[in-house]
Amino acid sequence: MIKGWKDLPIGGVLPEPGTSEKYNTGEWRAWRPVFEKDKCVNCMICWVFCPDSCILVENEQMVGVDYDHCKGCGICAHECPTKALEMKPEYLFREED
Amino acid sequence: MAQVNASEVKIPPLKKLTNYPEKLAPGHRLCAGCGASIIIRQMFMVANALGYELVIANATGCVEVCTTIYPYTAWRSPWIHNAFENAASTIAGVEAAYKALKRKGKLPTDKKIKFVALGGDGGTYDIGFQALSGALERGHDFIYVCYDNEAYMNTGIQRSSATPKYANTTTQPVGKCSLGKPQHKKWMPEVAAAHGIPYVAQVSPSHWKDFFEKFKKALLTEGPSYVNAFCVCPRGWRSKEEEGMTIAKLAVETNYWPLFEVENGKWRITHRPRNPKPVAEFLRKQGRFKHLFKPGNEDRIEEIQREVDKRWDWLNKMEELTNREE
Amino acid sequence: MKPELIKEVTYVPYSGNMAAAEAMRQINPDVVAAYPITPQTELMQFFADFVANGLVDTEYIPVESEHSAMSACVGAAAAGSRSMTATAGPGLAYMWEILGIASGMRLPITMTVVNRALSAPINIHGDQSDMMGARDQGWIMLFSENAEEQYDNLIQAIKIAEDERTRLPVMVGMDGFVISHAIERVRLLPDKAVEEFVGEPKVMYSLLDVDNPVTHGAVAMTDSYMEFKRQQRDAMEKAYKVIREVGEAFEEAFGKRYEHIETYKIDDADYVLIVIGSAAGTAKFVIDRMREKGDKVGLIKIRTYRPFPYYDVMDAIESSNCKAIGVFDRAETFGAVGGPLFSDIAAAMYLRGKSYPMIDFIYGLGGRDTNVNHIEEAIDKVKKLAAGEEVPLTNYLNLKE
Amino acid sequence: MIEIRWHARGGQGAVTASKILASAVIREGKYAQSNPDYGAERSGAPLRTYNRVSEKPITLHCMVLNPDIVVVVDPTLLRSVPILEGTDENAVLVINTNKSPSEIREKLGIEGRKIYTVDATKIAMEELKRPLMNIPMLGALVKALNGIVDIKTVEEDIKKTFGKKVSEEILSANIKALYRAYEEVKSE
Repeated sequence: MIKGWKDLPIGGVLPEPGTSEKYNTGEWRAWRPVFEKDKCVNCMICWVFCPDSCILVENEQMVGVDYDHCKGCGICAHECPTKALEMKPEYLFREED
Repeated sequence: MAQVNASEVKIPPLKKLTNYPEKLAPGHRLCAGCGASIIIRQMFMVANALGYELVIANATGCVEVCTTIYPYTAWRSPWIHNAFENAASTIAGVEAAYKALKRKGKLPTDKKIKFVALGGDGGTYDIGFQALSGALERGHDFIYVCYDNEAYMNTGIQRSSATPKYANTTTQPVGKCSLGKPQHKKWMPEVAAAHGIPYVAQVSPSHWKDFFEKFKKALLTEGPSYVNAFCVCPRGWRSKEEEGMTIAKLAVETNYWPLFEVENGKWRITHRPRNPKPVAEFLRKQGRFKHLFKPGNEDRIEEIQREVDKRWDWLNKMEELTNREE
Repeated sequence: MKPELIKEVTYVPYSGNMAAAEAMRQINPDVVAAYPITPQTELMQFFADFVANGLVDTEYIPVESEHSAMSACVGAAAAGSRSMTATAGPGLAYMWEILGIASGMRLPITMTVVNRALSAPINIHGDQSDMMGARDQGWIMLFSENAEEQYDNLIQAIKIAEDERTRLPVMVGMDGFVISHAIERVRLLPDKAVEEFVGEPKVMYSLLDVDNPVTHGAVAMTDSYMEFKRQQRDAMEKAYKVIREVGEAFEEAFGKRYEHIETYKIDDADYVLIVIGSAAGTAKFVIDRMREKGDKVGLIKIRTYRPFPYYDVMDAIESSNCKAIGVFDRAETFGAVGGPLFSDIAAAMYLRGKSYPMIDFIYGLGGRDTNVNHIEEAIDKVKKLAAGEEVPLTNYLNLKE
Repeated sequence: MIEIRWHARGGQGAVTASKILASAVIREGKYAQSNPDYGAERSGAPLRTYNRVSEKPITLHCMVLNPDIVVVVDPTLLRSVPILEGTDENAVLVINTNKSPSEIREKLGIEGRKIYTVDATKIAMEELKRPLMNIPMLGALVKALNGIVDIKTVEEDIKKTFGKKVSEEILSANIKALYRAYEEVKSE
């Protein structure tokens, strides 16, 4: 994945922004925040507190969680005033390899 | 640029802020429940709303290490890491370059750019203290943001001068002859304020409205600002990941982490808990203070309470003193 | 815009510090961050005076330490600006951590080092242990014999550092006091000519290009760190060529030749001295005198110390009639054979599969005077060595026994 | 090449005078050096500073060991420092004293060597109202240099060196002191 020394930009510069998106930290998750749209009032408390930029919002509406990157800390569910997010064990959702 | 009246600049409601791009991309490798990335995201929320581009110099530490593991970067803003102790002098160089190049007409003039130095408490209170003090004294146009998680977390929970008394750390651990760190925490924002800089604030991401207002003021301030941000560290504090913001709220509501600002020499407490809770409620949530709750150590908790009260009183006096009508 | 002060080639009575400051004025860097330290202090005072009187467009940061001076230069260079600083001895030592960062991040920073001894005991005078101590930090290193060379080298350093093939920081050393504080005749170039020679800096990966945000100084783990070090080796190898090209361009523009090494009466020399810095000048004087007596002594002066000009040195030695070599080191390498230059010359011989008799002279530490008599004494030892007599490998000059 | 060694005390301006001499020589298209022997001493401590003057480029970068000319700025140094060190019989001494060259020769027991004396202290007190003997001693030295550098060039250099730093009055007092010493210096 990392190129040979002749092909890397000099000095360890990363010229392209936000490439960490390609790195899947969702793998780390033991608990999964499950979103129930019906209970959500779009207060965006989950969004303002998420440490991993994983609350998906479209047109000012909370639409779900970025499971590719969510590490399952549970802050969103813990702080949600309407219990629209609930933490459930990850194994319930992952297929066995 | 003329000084802008901060009260005239309104930050839109949260919903509106979701329309701006995330400048801290997901996929960084900070711990689950890390407070630092919440602080950084909230900084960007304000900068986005006000149309500022942030150029960031990051001290060595958790954030630096976890956001830029080659060949990945979580940053969608210009970002530089130089060393542990020199975020303030690095950003001073960047800011100087900006001034010089702008004066020479080599940069576009339509961009609103603000320079931010970002460091943990180790890189701020301790090893970066000299560079920070120098940069504040010289008056560079920048914001220094310290995400204070009260120990060297990147390297495994070593004590810093930001570590509170009796916290358990790996370099001053609890043992038969030790109850953890023997000294109280340094009052860093007060030290920053003693430089006579235009703006100093202490914030907590749990109180995001207060955070937004203060970061807005820092953005609008010409010259140096210092922002001390409460940063939960579930791993270092041995606290529950999901309770990060709850603990942060408790830090504020117990007056352990008073929210205040110093604006052009005027001290102001920005949030007064109606009935401050005992500090024990804040301490109890964290494994680093577990030993204090064993029988016989009650007076130690009282001692921490007295330190909290002392600082709170001191801040109240400063507020009174600096706002008195002559 | 800064005014044009010097319109034609001018000869002036300048100290090394004045010459270096004048070069900085003419280069007109975007950012200068510096901290005063003897014997560099005067240099920064001259430059601060230029700033105070609008003779440069520079953003000048009077930092609180050398560590911050180099840190700010790193920030400024990453922001796409041309940044410079200057220091000496302990100041360079205090910068040490950031030296490797500047070169590792491939930032073309240019710095004068007024060579000074390192503590302890504390000593403010000239020797080269500061730069020798920093020699593995990935900086291109040039040394000057006198004030005019410092001026010329500094102007060339900008082009060397900023070349796309190098993108490496450059430090240019001159001996403390003996050069920095002594007045000599210095040839100054016109402001315009210097401006044209150094040209506009080529901006790469600027932090100030907010539309194309870049990350500088990322973590490189075990899977990529070595690749970046390999790149630095490559850049340093290319710097050898770049320095030569810039030297040629300088000669074309201003008529004075600069090469990696300078030789003096080497062609028929039986005895070869190898010297860095101001003592090379004294050695030239002694060589003239020795030749009057019939002793054929020649000199190799090292201008480029990193990248080390192994082949130039060996070509020069082999072009002579060399019977023995005396290497002069103005720095110690405790626990190694001879001084740092001695090791480099030994490596150069190895590369050619040659083995000339060679001894080392440690001289001038902490500003200890090295005069005509001491160099004559050294040449006597080299002659003895050539004659097959036993001479110690490492010799201290002008030492109280 | 002529090598010069100055003896003075810190604060008497000898380093400045030696710089002005080098500067003037260089302005005339010749070569010169001025290299102070800096220590950690402060005002009042004995110091040495050196000049080299030549028609040809100078490459020597070391202290002056065998001066052709020795300048003694402060008469109280005559006995306390070895002013004759490294000199031979052909050396020239330029001494600040109210005595004549022969009186000094006798007093110090100096053999050979050409001696110039000038009462630089008196000139300084009269012209500058302060014991700043550097410029008068420079005037005397220029005479001893016997045409190597023109006194007018030295005057120009003093103006250039002091021009912005001192008042017109002090500047002209210095120039006057320079010329007085140049005229009043006696030799044998």
